[in-house]
Amino acid sequence: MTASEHALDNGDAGVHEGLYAGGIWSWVTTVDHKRIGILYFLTSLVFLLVAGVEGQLLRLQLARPENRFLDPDLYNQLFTMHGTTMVFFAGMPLIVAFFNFVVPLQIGARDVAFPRLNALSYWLFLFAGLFLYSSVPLRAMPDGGWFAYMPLTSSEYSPGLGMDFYVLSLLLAGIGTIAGGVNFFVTILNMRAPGMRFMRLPLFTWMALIVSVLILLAFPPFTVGLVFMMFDRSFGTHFFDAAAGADPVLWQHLFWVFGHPEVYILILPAFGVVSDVIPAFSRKSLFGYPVVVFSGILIAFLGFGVWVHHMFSVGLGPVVNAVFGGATMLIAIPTGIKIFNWIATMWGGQIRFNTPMLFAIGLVGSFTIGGLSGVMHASPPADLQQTDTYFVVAHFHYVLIGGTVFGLFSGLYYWFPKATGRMLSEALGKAHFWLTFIAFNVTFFPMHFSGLLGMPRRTFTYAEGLGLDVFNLISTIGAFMFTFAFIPLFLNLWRAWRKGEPAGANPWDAPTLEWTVSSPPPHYNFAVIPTVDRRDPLWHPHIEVGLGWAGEVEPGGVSPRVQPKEPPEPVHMPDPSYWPLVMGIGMLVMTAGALGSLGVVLLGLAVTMLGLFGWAFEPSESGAH
Amino acid sequence: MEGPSSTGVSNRKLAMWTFIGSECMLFGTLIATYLIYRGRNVVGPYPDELLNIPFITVTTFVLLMSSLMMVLALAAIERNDLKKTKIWLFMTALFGLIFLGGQYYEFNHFVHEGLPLSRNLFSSTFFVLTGTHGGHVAGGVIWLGTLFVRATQGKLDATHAETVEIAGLYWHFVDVIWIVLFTLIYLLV
Amino acid sequence: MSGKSGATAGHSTEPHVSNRFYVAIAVILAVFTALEVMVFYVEALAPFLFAILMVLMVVKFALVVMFFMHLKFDRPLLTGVFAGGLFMAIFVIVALMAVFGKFG
Amino acid sequence: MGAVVLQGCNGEYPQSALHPSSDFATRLDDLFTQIVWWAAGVFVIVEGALIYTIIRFRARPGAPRPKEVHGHIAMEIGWTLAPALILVAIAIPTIQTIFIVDRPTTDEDALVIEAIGRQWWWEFRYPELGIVTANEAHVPVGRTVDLRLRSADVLHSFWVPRLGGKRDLVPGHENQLWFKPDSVGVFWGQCAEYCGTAHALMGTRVIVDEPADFDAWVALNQGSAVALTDPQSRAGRGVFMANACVSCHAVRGSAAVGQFGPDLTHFGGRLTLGAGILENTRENVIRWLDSTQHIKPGSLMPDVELSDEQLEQLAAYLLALR
Ligand code: HEA
Ligand code: HEA
Ligand code: HEC
Ligand code: CUA
Ligand SMILES: [Cu+2]
Repeated sequence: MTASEHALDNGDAGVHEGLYAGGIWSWVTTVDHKRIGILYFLTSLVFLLVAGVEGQLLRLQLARPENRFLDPDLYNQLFTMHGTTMVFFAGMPLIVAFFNFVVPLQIGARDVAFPRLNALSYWLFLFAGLFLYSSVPLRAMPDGGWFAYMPLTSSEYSPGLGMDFYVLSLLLAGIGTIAGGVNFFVTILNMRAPGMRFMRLPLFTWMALIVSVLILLAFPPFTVGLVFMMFDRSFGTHFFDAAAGADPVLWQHLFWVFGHPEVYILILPAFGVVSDVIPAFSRKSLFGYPVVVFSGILIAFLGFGVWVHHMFSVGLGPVVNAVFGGATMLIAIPTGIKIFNWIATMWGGQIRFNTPMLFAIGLVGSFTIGGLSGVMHASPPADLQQTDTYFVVAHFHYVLIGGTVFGLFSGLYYWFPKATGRMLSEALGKAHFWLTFIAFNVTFFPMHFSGLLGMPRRTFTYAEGLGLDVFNLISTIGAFMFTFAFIPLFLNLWRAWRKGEPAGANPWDAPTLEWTVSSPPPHYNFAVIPTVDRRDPLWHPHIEVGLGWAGEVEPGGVSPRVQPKEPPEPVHMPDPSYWPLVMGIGMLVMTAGALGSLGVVLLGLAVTMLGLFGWAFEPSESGAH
Repeated sequence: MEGPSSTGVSNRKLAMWTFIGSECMLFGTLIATYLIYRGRNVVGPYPDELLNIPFITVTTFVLLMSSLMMVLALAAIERNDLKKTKIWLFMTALFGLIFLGGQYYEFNHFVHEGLPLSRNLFSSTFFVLTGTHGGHVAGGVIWLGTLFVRATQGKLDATHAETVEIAGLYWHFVDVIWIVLFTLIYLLV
Repeated sequence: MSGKSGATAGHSTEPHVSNRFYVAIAVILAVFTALEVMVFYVEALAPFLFAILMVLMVVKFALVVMFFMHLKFDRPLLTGVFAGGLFMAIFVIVALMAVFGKFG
Repeated sequence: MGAVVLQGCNGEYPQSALHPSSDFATRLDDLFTQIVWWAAGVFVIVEGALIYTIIRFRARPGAPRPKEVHGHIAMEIGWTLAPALILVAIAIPTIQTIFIVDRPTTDEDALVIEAIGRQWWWEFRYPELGIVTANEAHVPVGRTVDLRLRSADVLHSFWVPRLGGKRDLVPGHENQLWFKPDSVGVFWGQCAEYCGTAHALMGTRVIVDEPADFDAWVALNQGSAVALTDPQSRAGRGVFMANACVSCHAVRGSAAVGQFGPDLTHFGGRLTLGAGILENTRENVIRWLDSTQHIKPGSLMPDVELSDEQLEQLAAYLLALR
């Protein structure tokens, strides 16, 4: 029985109608999770390019020793902006874009739990990013590195507005992120279709749930750290002032208590994508589903107990280092479990090498390399030679690009047909994959060597006599290959948007709920909310089950395979609203005012309160209740 | 959009509890900082010279009692007793304001005794920790205020019991944090 | 968790607790607060100050959370969500204090 | 800058962690090598299995739908335990090494040196020998060096890879780091914690001498500045004393007692200048004095307006301070 027999083809709504109809205003006021997802996607793509160009400028400067292309201050600003943008304004929002588009569809919901809050999260992300980048024309880019260690970032050693832009922009973005965490946590717990038990959730949704929890627990400590930094800088407090009896190392703790879970925030969604893509393209359900789920939970949990591994050279003493080094190593176990289960899923399958699958396989191969260098860092004495060198830079680009970025590209190729109703070109997709894969390895593999041979990170130049010239040159060449790697991607997106082949509801013969609705999905997603009676509901009516749950059909439900063309009864959807935007603007104004004008802060507060009250007293959905 | 709930808890209530869970980390970090820095002050004034236990006991009592008012307001609206609802909401907000007044007095007193925010490590940690709590109280007072106004306009009845309940969850949480701060800051100097 | 519970969202689970009960809790809270302050002033108890205060604090905390916030009567899920956050917060406090050598 | 400083003495990789020359660095290198082998094994197994799987199970036209296998408990246990065992094998030498390298040295005969990190140069003090110098530390081969690390401003990290791993200089703390060099030579180091504009140019050198050479160096450096013989350098001293130099630099035995910049008492004996970035030659000293901010942007030593003649004289003076 193939899925095409089941999958309802609702006809092709096509790209330019339905989801995409309506003018700018309809996008500004939208509270539809799919549209917000697309806004997130496009915005973070722009930030990715900007940060990518910054990365390439770094590489250009390092192409040869004692280069004088960038002056040191500019270089320092660029790596700070590159890291900060990649993590907070490209990586995370790109992930949230996928949460937005995919999660409600995967759980059989019509929207997220709080659509207007969702819109607010988007505006705060956009405004925080724009605010950070307004430091560029003002020539006040932050230059403290993405983890902004005190006391270099105090007002004494970093006068000027640079670090204020960093602090305030991340505070603003953090509020939106925490709101998003609450939103997705509640959505996934509460809005699952009938029968969608936890052990039937698609893996991507599972990871979204775990990541929401990570956000909720990891961002508050960061927020507190940022507030301390802001107070130290602006109001003369002494949170990190050694002369006043404080300890500047506290900042490092607060940052990494957040920062390490943050890297799992960045990787787990990619793991989720891959856990959905590999089964779909192997035509075989995920091997060891419960184990893959629990290993994700374990990674997240352990992730809170390892932060000191970023501080092995601080001199915290043998006991602390041993405990945190050991805890860090433990994480290799659940991560390995995932890797092995993915391979076991492919084992015995019928593997189709479409672009999503190529990126997924690329992730398994590349992430392993990054993970293994992670384990080398996890040994505190060994790390004394590695920390703050290009060996670390190699590690984290392997996990961030070979992991997060590959995973997100995989997801992009996988869900693009769902989002637009059009197919991407496989030829261009494959070109994109191979170019990216090669460019990535050429850029970052040599950094292992340059690091071990003595190249510290965050240095705008290096001496000729160090023997680092060749490795750096190769890295720079690789970075430029990246530019070409992006060409097929953009060609592909543009071509598909203009004249891609219609996709149909389920072009990949994939097993999860999002593939039952038309592509692009209607405003209300599901004409009738389906009842789910098994994992992978579009596959295998009755299956033998090894480790997991054995299928039983719940009576009285609506089969996910039969989505009628039109909803049988009127569906109430939330109305568009501009209050989130008003509130977002208010908060932006407050943030900008915090650079030095109490009056502007108060103005922003007034606008925020206006937005809040408008929001609270606006009927949220026509005719509801 | 309030759809059916898979867990049996409404979205809003679950969201409030989720938010409270997250707030635990926020206050946890602030408290950790306070505790780590306790006793590391290098210039005075020191906490034991300034903290006024009898005074703060009174405001603590006021905040605790506001929590009682809050549950009474909830109980009232569940019975659809709108008059009582109004009264108790008002009293809760009022007690919250009294607490804030006390905090204002305390801060002011400290500043006059030579402990402005930027004075030393104690002032930094103390003001930011208790100030964050005070900010939460202030937010709660505004929230309760709007509920009170809605109640006086007759726009709040038993169908809105959950709205009051959620505001109450927030309010009690802020109270619970103060229970911890009162012990850690004032009694364990 | 499944379709069955669809419409029953809300607060129907708690038994109707009387106002007297709430007042009783509040009285306990007030008395405990008074006790805390007393303990603070009684020199003889100084060696046990920390232990006593922590116990009283935890009891007050629990009373408010269980009864005023209804966790005792509400869904276990909510207890889980709160306890999860609380547990991690305590973990971070203890771990940070340990790293800063606050436990000797 | 362009100078290839002393490349000859160091082979191709003077700043490499893979070419250890002390007990400390050797320990770290051995540990690292062990982990690399384990990682290589895992790498080969994982990538091998992956490649084999995707080739063998690629879709073939007309093939039936694959059989579902939903899991296999024994296999799950297997690939949980195997990595766990590998990690134990890594953890044991790791912890052993930690308890050696993260503890203060027990060697009573150790040579204590205080290293003070400053934006963007290093001050070295030998408290037992009464020596103060900058950017270059001389140590004898075969004797444990006990470094006491302090910061005068922001975070820095002391790192001379061939002699060992790095350790941060934290305001308000004193950190320790020790190593026993096992061969003579000039070892390159570099600040490894981002510390602001000129972080990249905060180099250092540790010069490991034969004991006799070290003693000679100590004897020389304990004394005040040498007497000047030629008129050129005497004129230079005049320029030095008449300019702002004295407010920042100390030259023992003269009126210059500034504490803000490096001690110049025996500057002429140094191999490098500007925290390891230039070879210490006459032209380079002139260039340095002429355009500090160009050579080391951000440096806290300001450009000083001097005539060419004064520059020549100053260079002669500074290089005479051996
Ligand atoms: C996507 C993000 C991501 C991910 C997933 C990881 C994963 C891991 N990271 Fe990484 N890390 C970063 C992003 C990430 N990291 C970043 C951004 C930094 C630098 C920040 C900065 O300084 O700017 C960093 C820095 C960093 C450090 C500090 C280095 C230093 O500055 O000195 C350490 C130290 O322990 C570390 C360790 C690890 C470990 C052990 C894992 C593990 O989770 C990896 C586990 C995976 C595997 C091990 C591979 C698969 C497993 C098997 C096939 C099983 C068999 C394996 C064995 C038995 C070994 N990382
Ligand atoms: C998700 C995270 C992420 C990603 C994807 C990248 C991607 C890249 N990074 Fe990354 N990097 C970080 C996160 C990331 N980085 C972090 C956290 C740091 C630490 C910062 C710090 O120390 O504070 C860092 C630091 C860092 C350094 C170290 C700087 C230093 O220590 O001195 C370097 C140096 O080579 C570098 C290079 C690159 C390069 C070449 C890429 C390439 O992959 C970029 C690829 C290129 C593009 C994405 C753009 C291509 C597009 C175009 C050119 C335009 C085409 C336009 C159209 C067609 C419209 N990065
Ligand atoms: C405002 C303080 C200041 C003044 C004035 C000053 N210097 Fe400096 N000097 C420094 C600092 C700081 C450094 C370290 C710079 C670095 O490496 O980043 C330095 C470095 C040097 C060095 C290199 C030392 C070494 O070991 O690498 C020399 C030589 C030097 N100064 C000579 C002079 C002379 C000659 C003058 C006067 C014409 C002078 N300085 C004036 C602060 C000053
Ligand atoms: Cu000093 Cu970097
Ligand atoms: Cu980490």
